[in-house]
Amino acid sequence: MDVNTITSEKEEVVIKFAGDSGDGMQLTGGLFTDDTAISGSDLATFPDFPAEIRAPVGTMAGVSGFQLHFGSRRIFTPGDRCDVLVAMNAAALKVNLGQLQPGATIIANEDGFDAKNLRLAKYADGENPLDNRSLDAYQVIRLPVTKLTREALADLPLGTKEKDRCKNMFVLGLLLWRYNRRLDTTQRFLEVKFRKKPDLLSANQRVLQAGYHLGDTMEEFTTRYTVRPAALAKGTYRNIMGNDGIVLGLLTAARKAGLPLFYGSYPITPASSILHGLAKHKHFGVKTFQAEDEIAAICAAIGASYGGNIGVTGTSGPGVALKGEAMGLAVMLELPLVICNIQRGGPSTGLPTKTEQSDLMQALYGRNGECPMPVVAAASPSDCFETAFEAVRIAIRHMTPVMLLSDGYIANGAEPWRFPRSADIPAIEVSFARPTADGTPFQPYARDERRVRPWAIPGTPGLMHRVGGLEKEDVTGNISYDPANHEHMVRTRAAKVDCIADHIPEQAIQAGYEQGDLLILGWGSTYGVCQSVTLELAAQGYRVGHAHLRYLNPFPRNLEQLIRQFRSVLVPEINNGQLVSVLRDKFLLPVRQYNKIQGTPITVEELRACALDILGEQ
Amino acid sequence: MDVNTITSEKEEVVIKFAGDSGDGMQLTGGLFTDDTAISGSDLATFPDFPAEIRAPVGTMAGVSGFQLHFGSRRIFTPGDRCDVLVAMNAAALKVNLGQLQPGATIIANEDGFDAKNLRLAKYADGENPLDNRSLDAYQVIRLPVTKLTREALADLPLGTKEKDRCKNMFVLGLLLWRYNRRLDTTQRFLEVKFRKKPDLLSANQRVLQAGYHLGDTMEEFTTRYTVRPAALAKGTYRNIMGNDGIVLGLLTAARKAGLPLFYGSYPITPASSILHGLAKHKHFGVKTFQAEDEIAAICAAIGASYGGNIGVTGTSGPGVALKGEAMGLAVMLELPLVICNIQRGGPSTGLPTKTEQSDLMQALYGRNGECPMPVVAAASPSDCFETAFEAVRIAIRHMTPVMLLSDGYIANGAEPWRFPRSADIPAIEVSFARPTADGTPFQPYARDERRVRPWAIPGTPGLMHRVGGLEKEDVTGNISYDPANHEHMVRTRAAKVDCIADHIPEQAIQAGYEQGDLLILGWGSTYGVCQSVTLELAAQGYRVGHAHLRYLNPFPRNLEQLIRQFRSVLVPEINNGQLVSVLRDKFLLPVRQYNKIQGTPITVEELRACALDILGEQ
Amino acid sequence: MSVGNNSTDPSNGAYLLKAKDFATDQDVRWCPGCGDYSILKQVQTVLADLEKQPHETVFISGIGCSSRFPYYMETYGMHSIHGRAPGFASGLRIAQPNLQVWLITGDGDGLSIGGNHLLHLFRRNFNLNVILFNNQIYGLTKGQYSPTSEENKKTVSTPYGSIDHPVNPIALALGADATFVARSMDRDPKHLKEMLVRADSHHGTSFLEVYQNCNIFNDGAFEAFTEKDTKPENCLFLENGQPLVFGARRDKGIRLDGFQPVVVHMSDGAATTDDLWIHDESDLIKAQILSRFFDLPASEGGAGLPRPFGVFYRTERSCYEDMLSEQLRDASEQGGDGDLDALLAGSNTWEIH
Amino acid sequence: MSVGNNSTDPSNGAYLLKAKDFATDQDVRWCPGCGDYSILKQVQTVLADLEKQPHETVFISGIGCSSRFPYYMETYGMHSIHGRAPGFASGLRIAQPNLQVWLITGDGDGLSIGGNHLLHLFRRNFNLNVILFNNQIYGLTKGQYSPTSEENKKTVSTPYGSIDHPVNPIALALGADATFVARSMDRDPKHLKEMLVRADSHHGTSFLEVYQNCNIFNDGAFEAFTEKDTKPENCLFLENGQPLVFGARRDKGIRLDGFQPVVVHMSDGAATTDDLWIHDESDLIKAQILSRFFDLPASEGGAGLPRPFGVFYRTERSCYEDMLSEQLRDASEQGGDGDLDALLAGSNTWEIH
Ligand SMILES: Cc1ncc(C[n+]2csc(CCOP(=O)(O)OP(=O)(O)O)c2C)c(N)n1
Ligand SMILES: Cc1ncc(C[n+]2csc(CCOP(=O)(O)OP(=O)(O)O)c2C)c(N)n1
Ligand code: SF4
Ligand code: SF4
Ligand SMILES: [Mg+2]
Ligand SMILES: [Mg+2]
Repeated sequence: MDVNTITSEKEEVVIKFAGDSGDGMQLTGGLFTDDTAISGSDLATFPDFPAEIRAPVGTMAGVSGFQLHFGSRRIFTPGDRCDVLVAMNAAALKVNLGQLQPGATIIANEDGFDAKNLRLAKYADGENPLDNRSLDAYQVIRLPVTKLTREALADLPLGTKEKDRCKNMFVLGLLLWRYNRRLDTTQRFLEVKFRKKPDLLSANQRVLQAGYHLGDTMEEFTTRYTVRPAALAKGTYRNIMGNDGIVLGLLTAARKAGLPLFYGSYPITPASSILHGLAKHKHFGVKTFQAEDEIAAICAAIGASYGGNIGVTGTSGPGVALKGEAMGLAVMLELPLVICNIQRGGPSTGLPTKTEQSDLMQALYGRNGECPMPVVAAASPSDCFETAFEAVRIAIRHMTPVMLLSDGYIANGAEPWRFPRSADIPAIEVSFARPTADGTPFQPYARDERRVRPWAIPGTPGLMHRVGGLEKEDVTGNISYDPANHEHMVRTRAAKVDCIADHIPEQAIQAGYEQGDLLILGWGSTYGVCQSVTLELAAQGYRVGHAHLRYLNPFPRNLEQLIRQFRSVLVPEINNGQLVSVLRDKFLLPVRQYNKIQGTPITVEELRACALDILGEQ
Repeated sequence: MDVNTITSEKEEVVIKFAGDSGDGMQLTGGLFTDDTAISGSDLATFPDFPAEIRAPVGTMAGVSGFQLHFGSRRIFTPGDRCDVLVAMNAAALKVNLGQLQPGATIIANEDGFDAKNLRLAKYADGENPLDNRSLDAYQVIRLPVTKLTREALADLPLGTKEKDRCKNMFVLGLLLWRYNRRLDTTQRFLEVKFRKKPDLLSANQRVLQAGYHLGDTMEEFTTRYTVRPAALAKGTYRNIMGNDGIVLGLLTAARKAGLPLFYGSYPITPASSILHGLAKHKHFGVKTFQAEDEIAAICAAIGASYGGNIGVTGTSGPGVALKGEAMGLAVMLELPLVICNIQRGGPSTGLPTKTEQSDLMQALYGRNGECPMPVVAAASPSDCFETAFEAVRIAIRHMTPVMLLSDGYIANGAEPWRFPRSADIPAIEVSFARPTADGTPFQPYARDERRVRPWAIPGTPGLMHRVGGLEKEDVTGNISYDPANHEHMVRTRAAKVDCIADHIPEQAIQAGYEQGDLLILGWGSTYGVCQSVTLELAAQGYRVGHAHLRYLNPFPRNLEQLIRQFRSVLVPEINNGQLVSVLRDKFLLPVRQYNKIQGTPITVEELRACALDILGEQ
Repeated sequence: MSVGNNSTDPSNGAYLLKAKDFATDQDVRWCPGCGDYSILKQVQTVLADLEKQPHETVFISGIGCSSRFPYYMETYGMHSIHGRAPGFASGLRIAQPNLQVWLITGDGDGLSIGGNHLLHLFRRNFNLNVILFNNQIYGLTKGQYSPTSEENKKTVSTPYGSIDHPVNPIALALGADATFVARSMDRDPKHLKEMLVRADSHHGTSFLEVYQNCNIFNDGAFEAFTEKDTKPENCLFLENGQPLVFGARRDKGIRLDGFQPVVVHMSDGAATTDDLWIHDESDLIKAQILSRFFDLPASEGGAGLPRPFGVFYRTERSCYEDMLSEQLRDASEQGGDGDLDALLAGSNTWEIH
Repeated sequence: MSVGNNSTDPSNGAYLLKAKDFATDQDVRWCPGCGDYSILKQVQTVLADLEKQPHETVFISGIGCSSRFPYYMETYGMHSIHGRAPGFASGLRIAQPNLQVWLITGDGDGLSIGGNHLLHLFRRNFNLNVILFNNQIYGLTKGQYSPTSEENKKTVSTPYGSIDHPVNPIALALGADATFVARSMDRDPKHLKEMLVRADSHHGTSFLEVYQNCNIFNDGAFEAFTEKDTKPENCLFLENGQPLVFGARRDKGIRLDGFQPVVVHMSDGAATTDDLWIHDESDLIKAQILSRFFDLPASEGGAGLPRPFGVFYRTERSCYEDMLSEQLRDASEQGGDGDLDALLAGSNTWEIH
C-alpha cells in the first residue's frame, strides 16, 4: 500500500450505490455488503427499486439504489443520510442528492453525465451538476468509470456492451480499497458467479482490480478508512431478507411440527417472493399452489389444514380484503391457518412498492361478525423467522387462523442473522384426534383446557363429522340456532384467543430503562429506529425505554403494567395511529403518537426529535 | 252485542299468532295489525319465520309466528312477553310457551293437538299439554278450529284442503271480537285480496264471521277488551317494514337529487328484499342489477356512479367482507356510493335468519390501508327511510362511499309510519363539473371547502380524465409516488370524512333527561328498547336519558360533551361491545355495557334490570 | 354410523355398508318434495354399492339448499362458503390424495359466484367429482333467478322478467377443457346412479350436472324431461358407441347434415339407425355440438332437438395433484429430504469470533 | 387534448382528430420494447380513423401492465381493481348507454382473478369491446406463470415447471356464448387495426384476444406467429366467406374429414381451394372447431394445424342494457313516471285525527 495515504477510523458509514436499473447496483451493493459482514461490522441494507418494471434508461424513474449502513456499534437501520454516494449517472445523483450528509463524498461516473443523460435527468440545458459548483458542499470524486473500464478490458474479445456491464466492478474495487479491505472474498464470489463464463469472470476480476489499484495510484485518494468489528454475539451469521425469513420460519415450523407445509397464494407485491422462495424448496415437501385469486388461495390453504397439513396463505392488503369471508370460516372451523400480510401503501391499490403499517385494524376487525383472530407482527428481516415460527405454533396449538403482519420495508430489507441450529429449535406438538376407544360418538367441538377442539383428519376411521360456517352447537358441532349456544360460542371463540396470552412470553423492555419518563412502544418495521433512538437517548442519560410488540392480539398479559412504569408513552407508526386506537380502547390510556404516512420508514432524526419534544415538556 | 259480556280496558296488549308455516299466521297477524292501526293504537310487530324454507309440517322447525304489540301509550318494541298466544298446533304452543306472561290467554286449536301433531312436536307419548294440567298457570281456550271451520263451510263446493286453509280467519274473527272491533275493515281487505276468487272470498268471510260470532255465543267469553287510541301525532300513517323503508328512502333521495338510482346486488338474507322492492319500481327509473356476486355488484354500482347515477349496493355481513377491496377503490375515486349492510348473526355464515349488530367494526375498519368511510345506522323500520335518505345525501354532497347499517330485526319488523309529503322533503343539490370556460385544463382532484372533488361525468366535453386505485396527486389526479403527497392525501381523505360532522345535526337526547345519572347510548335496532326503558325509568323519577346514534362516523360534534352530562353511560348492543370500543378509543371514557349475542333483540326486562343495577350502585 | 341389520360379504364375511349407513342422524331440512332427496338417496346407494369407506370419503359444498348435502352424509364433510368449494377441495386433494372427494354445488353457487373457481378446477383436473344441482333458481334465498334460469323469467328479483342470457353449463365446461362432462336428472334414479358411478370411475375432475326440481320456487322447470309422457320425446340418452335414438317408440334419431344435427324419423323409413350419428364420448367436437342441443323442448315450442343426458365427453389428462406429488418426489430424490441446517445457513455464512 | 397541426374534414371543415390527439401527456411506463406500445398506437389510430369523440369514449381496465392503458388515452378512463373491470363497465353501460366503452384486461386480470366476471359479461352481452392482452405471463408482478402459460413453464413461482393445463381463451369465450370472438397480435398492426374496427362495429360484447409480447418476462412467446419467416406457416388468417388458406406461398389449406380438420397441400395438386373449408363467422360449431387449432405450432413440434387469427364467430343477440332500457320505458309508460307521494303512501294508509 502506497505511502502517502493515511488510514483513519470510523464508527459507522452509510453508502448508497445508485445507478440505472441496468448498472448492476444491487449486485455491487450485495457484494460489498458480504465483504463488510465478513469484516465483522454490524450492518443493515435496503434496496430501492424503480416503481416500474423497466423504466426508460437514464431517467429518474429508472434509478435503482442499494443502501448499506455498517459500523462498529450495533446497527439497526439502513441509515437516514449517506456519507458516500456512488452515482453512475446524472439521474442517480439527482434522485439521491437529498439524502446526503453535509460534506458527504460523491463518487460520480463522468460518463453518465453526458448531454443525453443530463437531459433524461431533466437538468436544465447546458447545466451539469459536476461543473456548476452546485455540489460544492460535497467532496466530489469524478471518474470516467466507463472509459476506465473499457481501457482495462481493451485487449479482451468482448463487445462494448459486455465490457460496459463490468463497470460496477470498478466502483466496487475502489470502495473495497477505500475501506481498507482485501479483494479475495469478492474474487471468490465472482468465481462462483461466473463459473460457467470464464471470460466474463476474468473481465470482472480485471475491472475490480483496476478500481482497487486506482485507489493506490490516484492523488485524490489520500485516506483509507477502517471500521472496527462490532461487538456482535459470537457465532455463525448469514444475511437475511424479510420474506426469506418468513420462508425459513414456515419451513422450520412445519418441520418441527412434523407436518407438510401447504402454501396457497396469488402473486402480489411485496408478498410474491414468499411464494417464489417456498416454491424452490419442494424437497422440503412444501406444496405451493398459485391459485386463480386470493380467495381460492386461502380456501385451498384451509382445505389443506382440514386435511392435516399446516395451511398458509400470503398476500398484501388488497388481497387480505378479499380473504375476509374465508378467514371468518376458518374462525368457525377452528382449524390452524396462517395468513401473511406483507403490508404496502394503501388504501386500495395505493403505493404497491412502498411500505406502510396501515393494515392493523383490518387484521383485527376486517371480518363480519364477532370474529377474533390472533395477530403477530415481525419487527425486522431476521425477526420474520421467529415470528413466522410463532404464527405456526399458535395456529396449531390453539387451532385458529393467525394473521402475520410484515411490510415492504422488512420484506426487502436485509440484515445479518445469527441463525439457529435446528437441534436448538423446540418441536411444535401436534396431536390429531384418534378414534374413541369405547366407540362413543366423536365430539368435534369438545374442548381442552385451552378451549381448543380436536383436529380430526379425514381418512381417520370413526371420526366422520361435518364442519361449516353456520353456528354450531359446542361439543357436538351440530348446526344450532339456539340463542344461548350462540352467545356461548361467541364468547368461547373470544376466550380461546384471549387465553393465548397465557402461552406467549410477557412483554419485555428491549432497550433502555425498565421505567422512567418515556416508553417508545412500537410494532413491526419501526423496530430499528426505536432501538437506535432509545439507545442513543438512554446513553445521553434520558430515562427512555423501548418495548416492541410482536403479539398484537392478544397483548402480553403484563403490557398495561409495563406501560404504566413510564410517565409518557410514544407510539411511532407508519400509519395514521392504528395501534394508538387499540391501546386507547384497551387501556383508556392517553398515548403520544408519531405518524409518518409517506411510504417510507421513520428516520432516527424524526423519532429522536419527537421523543426529545416529549421529554422536554415533562 | 249480547248482555252478559263486559268490556274492560287495557293500556297495551301483546298477541302472538303461531302455527305451522302453512297456517297463514303472517296474513292473520297482518290483517289484525291493519285493523289495530286504524283503531288508533300505536304498535310494533315482528314475524319469526322458520330457518328452513319449508320445514316439515307440524314440526317445531316449521312453526311460523307473528307478534303484535299495541297500546294506548307509545309502543317501541314487539314486546317481551305475550298476553295472548294463538297456537294452531302443538309445536306452536311448545315453541312459544316460554314467551308468555304469567296468566296469559292461550287460544289453542284442539285439532292441532292430535297424536300426530303431538309426536311431531316431540311431546312424550300420551302427553297432551291441553289435558295434563301443565298449562294451569294460563287461561286456556281450546277450540276445534278446524272442525268449526269445516262446519261453517259445510255447504260450499270447496275441497277440504281449501276449506282448512280458511281456519286462520276463524281465529282472526274471534280476536277482532275480543278486542271489540268491527269486521268491516278486514272484510274490505279480503274483498281486495280475493277479488279474482269469489268463492274463496265468501268462504273466508264466512269463517271470519263464524269466529266473530262465536265470541258472542260462547259462555267462556265473558269479557271484551278495548285499547284506547294512542296519543299519536295527527296525520296520515302507513305500516312500514325496515327494508321497505330503505327502498323508499333510496328512491326518494334519488328523486330529490334528480339522479337515476342504480342498485347492484347479489341476493343474501336478510338484504334480498331491498332488491325485490326496488325491482318493482322500474317506473321510477330505478335500475336494478342482480350481479354474479357481491364484488361485481359493488363494482357495477361504482361504475354507475362514475356515470352520474347514484350507485347503491346492498348485502349482509359476508357480502360486505367481499366488497372491502372495491370500497377501498371507491374511497380513492371519491365517488358517491351507498353500501347497505343488513346485519345478521355472525361470524361467517353464522345465523343468517337471526339479527345482530356485529358488523360495526367491519364497517369502520374492514379495508386495507387508511380508508375512512362515513357510517350511518338505522334505528327502526321507519327510520330506515330517513337514514337511507341521509346516506345518499352524504354520499353525493361529500363525494364518498357511505356505509348504511341495518339488521335483520329492523328489516323484518314493522311499525306505523307518518310518512312525509314529497313536497316537504328537501332537495339534494348535485352539481356535475362543467367544462372550464377559459379552456384551462380540468383538475379532477381540485377540492372545495368541504375537500370535495368535482363529479365529472364521462360524456362531458373537455373533462376527459383518468381515475384509479393508485395514489394520486392532489388537484391533478395524476399517479404520484411522492411521499409528501401520499401523507397529504391520506390526511385529506380523513379530514374530508371528519368534516361531514359540520353538515349533520348535533346529537340530541331522544328521551328522558338532558343530564343526570345515566345515559343510555345506543345505535341501530336497540332504539325501541332504549326508548321504552328510558321513558319508564324517567317516569319513575330516575334521572335517565336516551341518545341514539344515527351517525357512527363521524360522530356528531357535540357527542362527547353530551355524554359528559351524565354520571354513567350504558351502551346496550347485540354484539360483544363494538360501539363501546369506539367510544373508549375516541373519548378515553369508561362506559358500561350490556351485550346480548343470541340473535334476538334485547328485551325491556333485560335492559331495565341492567340500568337499575347501575343506578343502584351510584 | 348406525349399523343396520347386518349383511356381510360372502367372500370374507366383512360387514357390507348399506345406503342408510351413509345417512347421518340429522333431520334433513329440505322442503318436502324437493328433488334433492332423490339425489341424496342415489348418492348414498351408489357409495354403498361401490363399497366406499365413509372415513375415506369427503363431501365439500358451498352455500345453498343443495349445499346442505354434506350434513346428511355420514362421511367427512365441509359446508364451506358460497361458491368457494373448489378451493377447499383443491387444497384437500393436494394434502390428502388418497381421499375420495365429492364437491356439491348449485347453479348459483357453482355458476354465479363460484364460476371462476369451477373453471380453474376443470383445467387443473383435480381428481374429484362435482355434482351441480341445477334447479334454475336460487332456492335458499327464496326464489331469485339464477344464471341457468331461462330468459324473461319472472322472479322476486325480476318482476319484469330476467334479461340475462342463460349459461349453458355443459358448453361452458367443455369450453373450459373439463375432462368428464355429463348430465342427469333427479327423477331418473337409475340413470342418475349410472352417472354417479361413471363420475366416480373417472380419474380427473368429473362434472355432473343434475336437473333438480325446486318444487317451491321453480316447480316443474324440467317437467318436459322428467314426466313420463313428454320425457321420451324430449330426452336423448347418450350411450357410447350407440346411435343417437330417442322417442317413445325409439323411432327417432339424430343425423348430421354437414354440421347441422337434424331429427330423422325411422318409422316412415326416412332413415335407418345406420344413418344416425354414433355417440363417441372421446370426440370433443361432437360433444360440443351435443352441448348445443339446448333450446326449448319441442313440446314448449323449441326447435325440436331433444335434450341429451349421459356422458357428453370424457378424456384422460394428468391430474394436478398427481403431477405435484411427482414433482415433490423428484425434488427429494434430487435435493434429498431437505437438510434443515443447510437450509437455515443458506449459501453464504461467516463467523464472528 | 393537444391539437396538432390541423387537418380538417373537407365536407364540413371540422377539425379531424389524429391518433396523437388520443394520447395523454403522461410518460408511458411500459418497458422499452413491450408489445403494449403497438397496441396502444393501433387503438389511438383506429379511434381517430373512426372519428370517435374523446369525451364519449371510456377505457376501463383492471390491474396489470396492460391495465395501465387508460392512463395513456386522452379519453375518460378508469384503472380499477384486479379482475373487476367488467363490473364497472357493466354499471357504466347501464348508466350511460351512449358512451363507447373499451375494456382493457390481461391474461391474469381477465382469465385468472377476473374470469367469472368476463363470462357473465359475455352472456349478458353488454355493448362494449374487450381487449385481452395475452402475454402468457404476469408482467406487473414480475414474471409468474399465468392461466394461459404453456404447460411445464418455468417461472419464479414454478421453478420446477407449471402443472396447470392452460386456458384456451377463444374456446372459453365460445363456451360462454360470447357474441363476437376474435384474435389478433401486437406485431401485425394492419390486422390488429382491422380487428379493432370489427370489434367496435359489433353491437354487443366484442372479445378480442391480442397476442402481446412481454419482452422482459416472456420474450418471444409468440415468435412462431409473429416472425416473418415462421408466421406464414403458423398463422391462419380467417376471412368470412373465404377458404382457409395459409402458407408462405398460400399453397396450404384446411379441409374437414368428417369433423377432423386436416392440412392439405394445393401445390402437389392433392387439393384445390374448392375442397377447402370456407370460413363462416356465423357458424358456432365451426368456430368451436377452429378454437381447437391450439396445439404448438408445427415449427415447435405441434400437430401442424396453424393458429387462426381473425373473427372466429359473430352473432347478434340483444344487449343487456338495451333490454333494461326497454323495460324501464315500458314500465313508465304503464306505471307513469312514478308518483312519489303515491309511492310513499303505499297501498294502505289511515288517518290519526
Ligand atoms: C357471500 C354470500 N353471498 C350470498 C349468499 C346468499 N346465498 C346463499 S345460497 C345462494 C344461492 C343459492 O342458489 P344455488 O346455488 O342455486 O343453490 P340452491 O339453493 O338453489 O340449491 C345465495 C345467493 C351467501 N350465503 N354468501
Ligand atoms: C387483488 C389483487 N391481487 C393481486 C394483485 C397483484 N397483481 C397485479 S397485476 C397482476 C397480474 C397481472 O397479469 P396480467 O393480467 O396478465 O397483466 P400483465 O401485467 O401481464 O399485462 C397481479 C397478480 C393486485 N394488484 N390486486
Ligand atoms: S327451496 Fe327448493 S331447492 Fe330448496 S329445499 Fe326447498 S324445494 Fe329444495
Ligand atoms: S413487464 Fe412485460 S408486459 Fe409489462 S411492461 Fe414490461 S414488457 Fe410489457
Ligand atoms: Mg339453484
Ligand atoms: Mg399477462
